[in-house]
Amino acid sequence: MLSNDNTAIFLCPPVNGDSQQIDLKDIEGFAKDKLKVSHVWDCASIPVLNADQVSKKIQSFNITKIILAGQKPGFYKTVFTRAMKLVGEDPANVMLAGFSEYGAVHQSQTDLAKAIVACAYFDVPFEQAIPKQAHPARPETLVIGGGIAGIQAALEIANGNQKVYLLERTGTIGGHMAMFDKTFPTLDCAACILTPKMVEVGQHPLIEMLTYSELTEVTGIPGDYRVKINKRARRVNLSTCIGCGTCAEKCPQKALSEFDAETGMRKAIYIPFPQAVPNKYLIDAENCTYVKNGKCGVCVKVCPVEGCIDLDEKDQEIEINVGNIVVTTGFQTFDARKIERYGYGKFDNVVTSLEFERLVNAAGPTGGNITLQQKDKKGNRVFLENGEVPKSVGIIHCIGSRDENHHKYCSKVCCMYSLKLAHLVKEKLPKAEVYEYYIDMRAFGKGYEEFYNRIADEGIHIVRGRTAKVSQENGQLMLRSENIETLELLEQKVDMVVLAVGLEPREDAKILATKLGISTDPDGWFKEFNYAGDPVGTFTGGITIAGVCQGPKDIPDTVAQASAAASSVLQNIMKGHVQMGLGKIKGDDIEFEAEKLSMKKEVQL
Amino acid sequence: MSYRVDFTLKHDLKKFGIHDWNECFHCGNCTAICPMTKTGSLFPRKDIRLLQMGLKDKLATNLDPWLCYYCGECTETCPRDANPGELMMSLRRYLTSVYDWTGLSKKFYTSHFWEFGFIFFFFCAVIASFLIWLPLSGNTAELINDQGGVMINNLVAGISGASFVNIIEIGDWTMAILVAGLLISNILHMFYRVVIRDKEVKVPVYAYITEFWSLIWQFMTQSKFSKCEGKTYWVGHLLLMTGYSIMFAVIVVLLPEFQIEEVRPWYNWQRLMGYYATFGILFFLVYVTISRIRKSDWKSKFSHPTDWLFIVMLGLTTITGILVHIFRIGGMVSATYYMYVIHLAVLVPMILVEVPFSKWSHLAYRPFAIYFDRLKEYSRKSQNENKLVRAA
Amino acid sequence: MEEIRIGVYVCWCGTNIAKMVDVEAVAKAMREIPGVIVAKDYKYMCSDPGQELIIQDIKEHNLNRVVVSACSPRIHELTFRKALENAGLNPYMFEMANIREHDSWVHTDRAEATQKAKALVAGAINRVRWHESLDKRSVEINPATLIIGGGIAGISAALEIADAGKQVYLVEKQSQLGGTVAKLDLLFPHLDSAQQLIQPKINRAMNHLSIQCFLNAEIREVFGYIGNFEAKVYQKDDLETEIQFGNVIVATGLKPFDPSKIDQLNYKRLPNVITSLELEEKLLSGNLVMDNGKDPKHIALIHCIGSRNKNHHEYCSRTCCNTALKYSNQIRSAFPDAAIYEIYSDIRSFGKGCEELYTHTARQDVMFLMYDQKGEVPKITEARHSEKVNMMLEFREQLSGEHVEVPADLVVLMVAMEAHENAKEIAHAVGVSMCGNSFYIEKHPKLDPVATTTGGVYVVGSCQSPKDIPDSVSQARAAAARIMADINFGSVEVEVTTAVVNEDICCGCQTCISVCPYTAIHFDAEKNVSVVNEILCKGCGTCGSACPTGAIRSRHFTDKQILSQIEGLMSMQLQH
Amino acid sequence: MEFEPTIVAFLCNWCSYTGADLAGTSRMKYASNIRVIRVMCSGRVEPTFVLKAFREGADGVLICGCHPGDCHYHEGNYKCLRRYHLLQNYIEQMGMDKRRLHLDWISASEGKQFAELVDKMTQTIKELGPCQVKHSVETLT
Repeated sequence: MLSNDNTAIFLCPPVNGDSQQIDLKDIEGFAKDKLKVSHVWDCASIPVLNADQVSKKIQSFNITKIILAGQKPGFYKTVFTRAMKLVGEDPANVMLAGFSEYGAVHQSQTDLAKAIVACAYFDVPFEQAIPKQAHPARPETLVIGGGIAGIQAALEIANGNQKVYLLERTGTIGGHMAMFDKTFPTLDCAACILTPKMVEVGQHPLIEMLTYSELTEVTGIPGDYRVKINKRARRVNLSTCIGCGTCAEKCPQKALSEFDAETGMRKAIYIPFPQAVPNKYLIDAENCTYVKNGKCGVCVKVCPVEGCIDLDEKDQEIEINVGNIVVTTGFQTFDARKIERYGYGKFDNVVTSLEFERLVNAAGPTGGNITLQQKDKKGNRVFLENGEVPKSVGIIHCIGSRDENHHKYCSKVCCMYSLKLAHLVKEKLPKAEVYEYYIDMRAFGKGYEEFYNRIADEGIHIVRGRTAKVSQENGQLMLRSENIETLELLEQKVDMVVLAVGLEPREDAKILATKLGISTDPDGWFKEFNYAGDPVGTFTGGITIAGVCQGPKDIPDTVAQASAAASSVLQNIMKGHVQMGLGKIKGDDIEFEAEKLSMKKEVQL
Repeated sequence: MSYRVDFTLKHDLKKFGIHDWNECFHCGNCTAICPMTKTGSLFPRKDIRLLQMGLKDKLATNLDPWLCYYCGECTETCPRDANPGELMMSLRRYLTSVYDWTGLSKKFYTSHFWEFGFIFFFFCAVIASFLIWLPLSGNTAELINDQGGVMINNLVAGISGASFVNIIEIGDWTMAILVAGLLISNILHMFYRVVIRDKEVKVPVYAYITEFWSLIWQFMTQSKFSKCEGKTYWVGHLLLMTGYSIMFAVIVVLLPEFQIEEVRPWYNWQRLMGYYATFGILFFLVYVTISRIRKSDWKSKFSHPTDWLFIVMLGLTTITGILVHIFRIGGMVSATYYMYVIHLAVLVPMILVEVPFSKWSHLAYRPFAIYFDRLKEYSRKSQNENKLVRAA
Repeated sequence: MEEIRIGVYVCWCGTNIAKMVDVEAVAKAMREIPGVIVAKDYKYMCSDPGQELIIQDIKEHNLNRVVVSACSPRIHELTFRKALENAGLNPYMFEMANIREHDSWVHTDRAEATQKAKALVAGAINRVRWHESLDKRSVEINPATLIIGGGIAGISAALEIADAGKQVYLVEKQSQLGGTVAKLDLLFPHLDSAQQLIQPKINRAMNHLSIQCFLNAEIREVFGYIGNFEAKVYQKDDLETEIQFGNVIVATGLKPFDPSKIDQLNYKRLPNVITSLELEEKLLSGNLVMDNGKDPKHIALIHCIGSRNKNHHEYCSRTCCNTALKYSNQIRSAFPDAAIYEIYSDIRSFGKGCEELYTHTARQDVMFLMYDQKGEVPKITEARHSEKVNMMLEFREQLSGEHVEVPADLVVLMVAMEAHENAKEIAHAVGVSMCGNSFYIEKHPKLDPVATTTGGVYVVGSCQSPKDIPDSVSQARAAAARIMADINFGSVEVEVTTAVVNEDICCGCQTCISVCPYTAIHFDAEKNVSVVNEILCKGCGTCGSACPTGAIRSRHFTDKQILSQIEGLMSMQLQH
Repeated sequence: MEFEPTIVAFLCNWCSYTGADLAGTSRMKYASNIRVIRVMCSGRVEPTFVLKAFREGADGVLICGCHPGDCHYHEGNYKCLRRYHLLQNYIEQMGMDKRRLHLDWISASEGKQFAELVDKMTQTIKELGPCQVKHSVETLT
């Protein structure tokens, strides 16, 4: 057992922006009473926290080991290592007990924080001190969200010969990636590389797709979850629909197409896009005349398959049992209306990047022609295939991201997709002038910087300096910005403005997190078990997260994470059991285990 | 020419109210949202940059802060909560101290002891100078004129009305000359630092004349203000500026016509001018005080101690002035007298501190800054043209 | 011989192909070619209805060969082979003509592109005539895994697989596990302890029952194929261990760029110019001082040293910005009054929590100065004696447009990440390809970021491209997932396009044996013929082209097939 | 009308074919005279293939493989190189300009280089004029 007198615990107040949720007084009491550490000091009480002051303290109390306890104590560490070195002690004996490293942020998690301190005190790695409580694991897995992350995770697990349920909210899998035109930096067309995977999912004997369905309730324990799922009424029979499209042809009711980011129209009975999986039609109850008024039913009359369309179908609740759950629910884009000065929703031809993505897509509403926006008879904004072509396009980065007034975080992908969009404009309209307005160009991935250099050589005006506002003058849009590198004030007139909107957690992410018993971080993304060590685990056993729902990321990182999440699942299945999540384990038990392990170590020594 | 970055400058400038300089990551939003910016004057970002890097010389010879009217849009839309608008405000304080060759301005901005000491000294000096003369004696009824008002120039015993006005007039002129001298010398100093010392600038003589109209125009109308949003503020500012100028003219140049024994009818020009000036100043004061208390807009969110001092001094001066007027019309002799002394005791230090050394000075600096800026721009343009001609 | 009945399908790929190639004309021209029973064009051949079209036609018209002219076979060959299989046809009775990547996307004249498409499709039709049925083979998977590189990626992958109860061989070049992470003090963005992260993992790996660690060890050659590899592990003292395994994970990590290549940094000449990893050592040991033992008062961090510059590495090293921000916080902790300068070109703090770290760092009174990393790096010189500091940095500051001098006592160079010097040897040993900058090439940059074109070989972590810890760990576990899935499945299918010897023609000259890079051919002395070991053969075809008698055929790349393809290609030229 | 040559190209699957694909995905533009045949390795390219191409009317033949040392099959590209020199001598002796046969190295990341190579080769062959092999063979037989 360590001599208590040689160990000091320094309490580190939270750094900038972290709200002080765990009371350091509680930790102090714990350290003094329970761990019997007599030297417990609050860093805030040291007037000048520099190496001299700390080394005086170390010397006068004969300290040989220091534990820094707090939300992010690493920000305090270097002064202590320096001080230890100054007095000739081993700097490696400065240990961190960071509460937020293992998700202890709320007052209610004070016990967990105490356990983290105890582990540092007993010199036992926290993860090893978590008592092992294994539950037998069912071999089935539920993947929530059918975007690229969900597809990848499902395939990975199913290829390991295990049953997977793939739950998807919309009528098709594919997610956001299916909406994109090309993918940076290689410019593969997104559909070309994604659709084979979607087809593979559709054909895989071990994957059961639950499309147009939503999760309603999760009960049970890790390894044996009972999941209630609401299968929304598709009103078209999945097994008999032959996807001929006659129904949509005759359907009288039009609606904005979600898949086209509302830049185009679809019918009330529709297929989200031509390569959808399952390639079957569905009825949008909100717009269907029959569902609303009880009159119409044209689709039923024209459908060549008897009984395929059932306009009176009701939602259906099913229950499945799974051992593991992978959450891959993705993101939504920032609502550009929130920043009025960019004129989204006010001026025609100020579009979001997702809308523009559909506009340049060969399968989009204009067949890939970039055209200016028009209003149809009903006042809906539409893009027509033979519409007027913009002569100049401005792309503004960081809309809603890196902004204290909106999202503080960086959305990670916008710089690159903006460069890609600029390239696509130039490719389709070689005479058009393209302007990019950025703050920092974040071209970080493999081949990204090379891509950036290439785009810069294509004659695109890349301006450092975020545009401040968009106004309309004589039918053109005017962007006012500062070119920071040339120190010029620019007032650039363009025909079209693309807002590079950031990514944000889905509206219902919090609700889903509550249902699953996983936590979210202050920005609303799902919280991983450990930032560096376990970026896909959660505090709930048998539940892993992957893709953008954990934090913004690009496709390769999403895919890698999805596979990593699948790895946890496969490992659990192969072992035959699932560990109880940290969220359900008492701080006291961890503390007890840590003490036990440290004794064992002493004995071994 | 290369500049040495200086880590300490921003710490030195803290007392001028500068804070939050570090948040800025130079997205350029503030410059682009500001309606007053153009190539060549890219504030506030460029100024934040000079401050962050500690390029003191560049900062001190910079005219940008004067071109900002603090509409607050930059601060409102700043993605980093860096508050560039307030930074410009603080830089104006700093520049005021830079232009002031006496060094008093810096002392007033950075030390309460100096500022309050100075004010207190002149407050006492005015009171004391009245104590030298014996106050009110004899029959107060004699001091009521035909209109029932107090004959203000005869309040001091032993001094005739005419000579009292003379004494005050001499005092006024002395003060005006002193203050104007200080201010003009500061403006000359500013001119020297900003235009003369800038090696890159060569202004042809005729430009001084052709650009002079902008100085006059700006001073009279504060027209640049209207480019910013918030018309009320511009109206307030215009009212204050005109009111103040009128009041200044009335008490210095036209004192014998103003401080007279009879009470003229309300529609008489001198009373109307007085009312207009009082209203203008009062309107502005109320507006500013309310917004500063409510912190309703960006420019009112952060108040340097000197901002409040200015409001309080000007308020006191105005209120005591109004009271003198009321008491006098009401025929309250001793009240008029004491209030008059207090009025002067507040007015004198206020003028001495604020006009050449503090807040008021920007009334002069701002139009001059615009003037100098136009001169510099003129020089830049003509140099560029020369270059082009040569290149051709 | 059976009658040849070929179905030809020309894909529009939306407008990707149809815009530049007259797909209807191509289909029409193909109908003229003998043996072609149907020739159709369709919007998306790869879509479900597209594949259904082929399947229907096979059944209806009794087709026995199929040609799809669409995108690159590297993308959809497997998709269509599967479709053929679903229609009951041997998947190898199929050929693809690439009229997108090699035609519509790279040409600008519609007539020329259409003509070329016709030629390519005609070539494919001629080739497919000679295709023969090949039977798929599947092999058992050896459940053991070899992991090369014992850094955070290698260890994470090893623990992942070993925790599932499967054997792992972990080979590390150094004398201990941990790699770069073991040299770090704190981790961005939360400044968690690197040692507290890595040491328990090292301990667990070293003591894990299912992990056999080889330290001071290297792999020089790997034999075999997916599921059944074998190799020797060479350790110090000529210790050799033979191991068998089913999969390989390469996680060899990175090495720092050597800044002495950039003259004006004066690295190695000025003692207080250090690299980021050298600073890390100082931070870890608490010895954060100048060479004279005194505390530095002005510390400058220069970003992008060796990165984002075509003279060195064009790529961005991805982690240096965040690392530099971390350093600023650490230096601020040690020296509350020191002047800290971050000399950067773009702050790339893009990860979760990293922008917040940037904001926080800015508030720590750090001076950010921007330079143009494509131009010259700041010039570091010794300061004049009259100065209170050691060194002076000079460069053009971009945000102010001024030339500036920055005083410094200590300069930290944020050096680029490079591929390891022995990356090339390992690439050869395991059979992965490398990009121009020596990072390994993954199978697909987006959808298959950890697999390689060699079955059973995976690349993870910074050897694939610079990466931070969470991304490396994710990749490591992604590879583990793939391997565990294979192990769980028990077997994988292997390529059947190997070489085969026609013993009747073989003259026993043994030329093939000398050219085979995989020693997959041996000589049967009794019969006096060469024999191919189809398990070891990787189907490169070198033997086939060397064989003087034509006895060795490369399956699916036979002489007949290729010569016919040439004929087909040229036949369309006649109309030109 | 300007002479438009036909060039048959043999690209190895691992480096050069991928490089050519990259040129495509990156939408780089090059001359349309080239007709690509995929082989697993440049080492698979037999002299017969080259001669057959000329016999069938090709005006030029291009062979591309991985850079030396990068061959997916270790050393197939070296074998191709050796054969290439011999073949060049051979066709020269047959009375053809040896520039009609060209070998170059294209890696998977060199889409741009591939596009440039094709343009250069096309230009060279254009300058050389049509190849007479096919014509001669046909008149002889």
